[in-house]
Amino acid sequence: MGEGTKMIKKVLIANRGEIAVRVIRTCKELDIKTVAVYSTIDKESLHTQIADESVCIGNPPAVESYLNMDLLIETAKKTGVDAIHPGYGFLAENSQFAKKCESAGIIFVGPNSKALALVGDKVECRKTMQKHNIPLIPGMQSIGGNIKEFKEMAKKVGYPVLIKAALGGGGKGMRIVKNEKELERAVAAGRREAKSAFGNESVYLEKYIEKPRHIEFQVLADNFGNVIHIFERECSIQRRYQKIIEETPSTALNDKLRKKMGETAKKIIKTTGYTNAGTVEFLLDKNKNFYFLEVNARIQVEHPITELVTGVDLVKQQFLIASGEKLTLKQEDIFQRGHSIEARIYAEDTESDFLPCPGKIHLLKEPQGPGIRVDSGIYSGWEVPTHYDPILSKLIVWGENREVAIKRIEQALKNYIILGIKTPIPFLIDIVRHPQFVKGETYTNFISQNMEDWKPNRELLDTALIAGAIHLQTRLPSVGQGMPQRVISQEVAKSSSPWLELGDWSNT
Amino acid sequence: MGEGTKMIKKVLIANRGEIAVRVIRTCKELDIKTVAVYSTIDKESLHTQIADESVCIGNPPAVESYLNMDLLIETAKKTGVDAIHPGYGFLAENSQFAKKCESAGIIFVGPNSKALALVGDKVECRKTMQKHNIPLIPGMQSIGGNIKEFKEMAKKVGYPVLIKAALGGGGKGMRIVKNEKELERAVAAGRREAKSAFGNESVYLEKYIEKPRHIEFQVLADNFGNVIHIFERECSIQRRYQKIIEETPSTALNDKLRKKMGETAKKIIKTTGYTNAGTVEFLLDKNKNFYFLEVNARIQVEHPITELVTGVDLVKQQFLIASGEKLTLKQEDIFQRGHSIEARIYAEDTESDFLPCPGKIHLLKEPQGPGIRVDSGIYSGWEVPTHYDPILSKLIVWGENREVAIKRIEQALKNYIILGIKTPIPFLIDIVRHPQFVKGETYTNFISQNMEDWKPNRELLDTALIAGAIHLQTRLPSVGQGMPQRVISQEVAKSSSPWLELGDWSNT
Amino acid sequence: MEHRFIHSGETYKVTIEPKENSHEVTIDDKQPLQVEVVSAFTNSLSLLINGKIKTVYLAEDKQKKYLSIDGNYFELELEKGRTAKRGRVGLKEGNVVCSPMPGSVVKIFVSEGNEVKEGQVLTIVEAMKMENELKSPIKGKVKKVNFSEGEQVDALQPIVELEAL
Amino acid sequence: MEHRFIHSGETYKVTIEPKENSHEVTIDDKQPLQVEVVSAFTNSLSLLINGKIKTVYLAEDKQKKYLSIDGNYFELELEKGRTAKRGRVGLKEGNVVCSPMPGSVVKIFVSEGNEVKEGQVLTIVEAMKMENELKSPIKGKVKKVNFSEGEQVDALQPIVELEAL
Repeated sequence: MGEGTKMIKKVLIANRGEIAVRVIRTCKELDIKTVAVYSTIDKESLHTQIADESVCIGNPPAVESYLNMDLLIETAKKTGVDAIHPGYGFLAENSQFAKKCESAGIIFVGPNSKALALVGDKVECRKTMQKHNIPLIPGMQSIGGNIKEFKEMAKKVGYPVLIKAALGGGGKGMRIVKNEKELERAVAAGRREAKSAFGNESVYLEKYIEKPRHIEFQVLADNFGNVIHIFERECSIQRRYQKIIEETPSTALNDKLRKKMGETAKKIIKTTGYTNAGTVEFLLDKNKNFYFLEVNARIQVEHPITELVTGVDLVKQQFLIASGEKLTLKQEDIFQRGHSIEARIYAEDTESDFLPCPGKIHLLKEPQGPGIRVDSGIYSGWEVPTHYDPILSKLIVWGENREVAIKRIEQALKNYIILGIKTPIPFLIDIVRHPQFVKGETYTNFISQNMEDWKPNRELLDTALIAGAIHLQTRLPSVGQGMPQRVISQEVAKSSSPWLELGDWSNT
Repeated sequence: MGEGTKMIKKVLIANRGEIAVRVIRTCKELDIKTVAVYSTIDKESLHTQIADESVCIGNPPAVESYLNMDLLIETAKKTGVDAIHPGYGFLAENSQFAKKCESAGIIFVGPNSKALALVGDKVECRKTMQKHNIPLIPGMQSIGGNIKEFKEMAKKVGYPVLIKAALGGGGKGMRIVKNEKELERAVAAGRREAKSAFGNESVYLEKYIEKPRHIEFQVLADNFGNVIHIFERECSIQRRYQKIIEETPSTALNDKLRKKMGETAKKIIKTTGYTNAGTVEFLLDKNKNFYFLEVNARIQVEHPITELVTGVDLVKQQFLIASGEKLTLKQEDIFQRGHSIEARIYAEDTESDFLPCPGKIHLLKEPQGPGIRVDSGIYSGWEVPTHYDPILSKLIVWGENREVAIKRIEQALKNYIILGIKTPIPFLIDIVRHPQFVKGETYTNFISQNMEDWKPNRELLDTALIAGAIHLQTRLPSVGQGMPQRVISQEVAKSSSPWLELGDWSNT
Repeated sequence: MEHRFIHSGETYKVTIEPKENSHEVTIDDKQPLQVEVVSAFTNSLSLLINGKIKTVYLAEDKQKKYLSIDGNYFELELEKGRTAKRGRVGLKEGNVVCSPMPGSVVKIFVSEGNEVKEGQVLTIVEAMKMENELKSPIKGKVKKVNFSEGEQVDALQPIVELEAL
Repeated sequence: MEHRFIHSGETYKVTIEPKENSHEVTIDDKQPLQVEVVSAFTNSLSLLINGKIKTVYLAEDKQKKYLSIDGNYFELELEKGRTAKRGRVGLKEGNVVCSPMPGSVVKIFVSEGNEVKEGQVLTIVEAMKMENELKSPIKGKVKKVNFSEGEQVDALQPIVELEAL
């Protein structure tokens, strides 16, 4: 702690799920008291159970709870917190909310509202970047107006084009459009999604660059003009324009390019007057040209891979910076060791076009062991509500190199048991085993290119049917109450010859 | 892989519990097939379930199964393995077994039998060390004979003295003796324990150094004379002469001393012709003099803290060296980042003098999140057998510094739920919160000095009684079969006012 | 004893004959398999099937059994549950468009009597913050529209009913 | 409704009165507490006790309930189980020396009629690879020795019975 600064003592986490749990964990280590907020349907969510205090803030629809700025500020005042941590999504990148916090004398654990307004408005942000000679993808310089304007720009930059929400991220409101026929509906759908997700329907259009890699740089900026980057993350594996697997380091960067992109990221951050943790997103094309995409003005879903490879606790840094601390980390102290991969576990049905698929988690068993981290917001018996982002948890591995990390995440995914709802685990296993992934041939079209006709392996269906039938047939008498029970039938006990040889188990 | 060497393809793990699970996990990452062995009582143990093959090798008593050398070799041949990994304990440091493996053309994943015989015989080892001017604790130069000999040496070096088994480690057969009256019974008990644990009753006597720290250095030595150390572990927190909390780096070393001890460790290893992974144990006294204790010729229980701080996978290195690879790691490439602490979770009753306390695990819920690793050999529903070492699992944390690591392990221990058997978790929490531990004032007498009158906190007994009564009263109807069930009673649902404020939860 | 499970719309017949030390299990008309139960807990089974061991994690509710085996996930419906699931069967048969998850109907593009092409977007349902377009599985005519824009819809409730043309 | 639990040899009486929105719980003769069940799963309960929330993990078998609360561990015996546990009670009362865990009797130092001092080692039991000395809790006389060296012993079986002097 620097002298003269006052560390945050109590914080309200204006979020839910795994990121609320993640933030609360760091707070416990920093002796910061936590207030969780929850909508009525989240009363039994994990984040409400582990916080020091939990306050109900309204009905399930996010606009009536997690997006209700005035109620959140009021709750913050009532519970006597110094600060609000917005997590990601919801109000994390809402400059109006950051401003309301500032006005109420509550620290917003994120960027200052002015910088947030600038980087949050992608069109404004692009203009600023253009002024400072940051490379950009060709497209609209401002929010699109009527459909004619969209059609003209699309013709100018050439199809395919991308429709994007001016506010927010995560692929919401984003639409790729292959020809003019599809354009009008895509703009309308993008606007509706943008409205519903971010409360603002502004969208714009740009050239869609095919086969690019998504490379982003983590940055930290304190309130004294010090900016460092904490290296890159590659997030090229996406479905529905949402990242599903991320890794660091990227196989596409060498030290020279890494340094150049890192310095550009820092320049972008300095240009915008940005503070706290943020991420500068780039597209990298086949010829290793990179284009600035946007600044993600929040802690990212994929932040743990950076933490595992650099040893920096990003949430802790957020709190230190928000408390008014100077950065004690120097650029030259930050280095990458080993390789980290994250796989996102969503409640979704891979076979049905990744449709969200809520339900009850009947059994949860998370993987353990060397190099494995699970950031999770779920537990056995919990019912995943339909109202929010379907992310359940994140599996993150570290290995001494990429090869080890890939092997490790494959094994860990196989040991990640979630029963009762569909998740992409079988799909994720097949991605990390895919020869193109193993080779590092990862572009944002990876899924459509390599996994388009993916079907789950059904080799073990017979085993499943056998297990189901045996489970029905040997239904165990209920001893105790719902506890794990062991029954070995007489015959089985007798049959276990000392030389019983058990066949291959894990390699089918 | 170097050219010309042949990587092990299939290995038999001559062990059980968490270390067997740990070894199997690395094998899966290295594409090495695994054969688990189990005694009849271990048929449902975790290690038998995750190996590629599992073979029953006899009755529960270890001498009839895990210590049955000939049967293990026979099983290795029948299952067609290249190698045997002995884990720790059991046959890990038995040079006769290593020799039998060598004779049978099976790679013993550990030191060569000659070096193993030398370092395993502590008395012989001391003689060698003396010859090479390695600092030693005053005491017997050979195995003690009759009680008179013990009495004379004790008088010479002065009480208190220590009785130690010539073979083995882990405090088994070890006895501290405060005066001559206690000597005879201690020698007899030490011999019996040594016999039962290692099959050899030889014990010897040395000066007991009070208030020392236990500092050990991890080393790796290949078959080509290359030796590196991978820094220290401090294991001063012990009860019953067995480590219970370990950490690295040690707060007692500065860079100069660290280097000196590391170089001494390497010299010891070179002197003995030792190969593969090993640990050189030292006592460090108040004046920073260090004395060689012994070489632990195996993978250690506490190896994960080294892995988390240096990024080296020690089990992987064991396999590479055993396969005949040259070390590719160079001394100058190895560095420490951050701080790691391990807490061992035993089946034992802290209140009853740490007596082993087997039983059935009715519920297991292991902690998750940033910087947390659990190496575990247990699962919900499993019954801990009485026949073996009572270690259940290890909780290992990494933090950017010692302060963070301590906070983290405290939180993680609080979230480590094992119901049905007694474990030292409440005791471990109180250790890591103890001001002397936080200050780094850790000596091998830490427990007797600071925790002698430890009693579990009973503040929450009322809460437990309330929960027990409510659980009885609201016994849920059995829907499905033993699955987690959620029932919120009518009244509760009604009562949840939107402004319900929940009080302090985690800070009592 | 015979059991019937539905998996991805297909019905499977599983017959179990207890033997002295094991079970003989026959799936449909395939070769019988020798199955030994190595261990059985409430939520996991270790089975020795023709000499190979498999650990299966499983849970159930009234409709289904949920299983995970070595990274593979299966949902098996008990056959008696079939009638309750008409909606899904209807969806499969191509004459009803159901929401695959609970959500709210954002947009309905068709009304009774409209002719629609295969693949034409009929309605948009929002769930978990994502918009999901539901398309017509057939060329046909709209027989009935059961919801209006803004209404909540449960999983597998038919939103649009169609008639093949 | 009244429940009785034994914890560390002490008996506690817990009375629950259902109220409109909560339960009123009284432990022994202390002040009643207002308790609301926030959530109840098979293995965990969230309770709101006098305005503070506590998450309790719990499991049970026929004899006991096992609870973990914020790093603290409790075993509560149901009172009816008490008679079955005479051995432990005997141990506590000082006239019987029982093995606290299953193991094998390595050494017996006394025989019937011997006089023993408080703290004198009577027998050594080996369990989980550790030798454990069992000492006399009292000054007394050996009434009976129930095991010989080398024999297996279960948890809480009396090995040596004593008579106070």
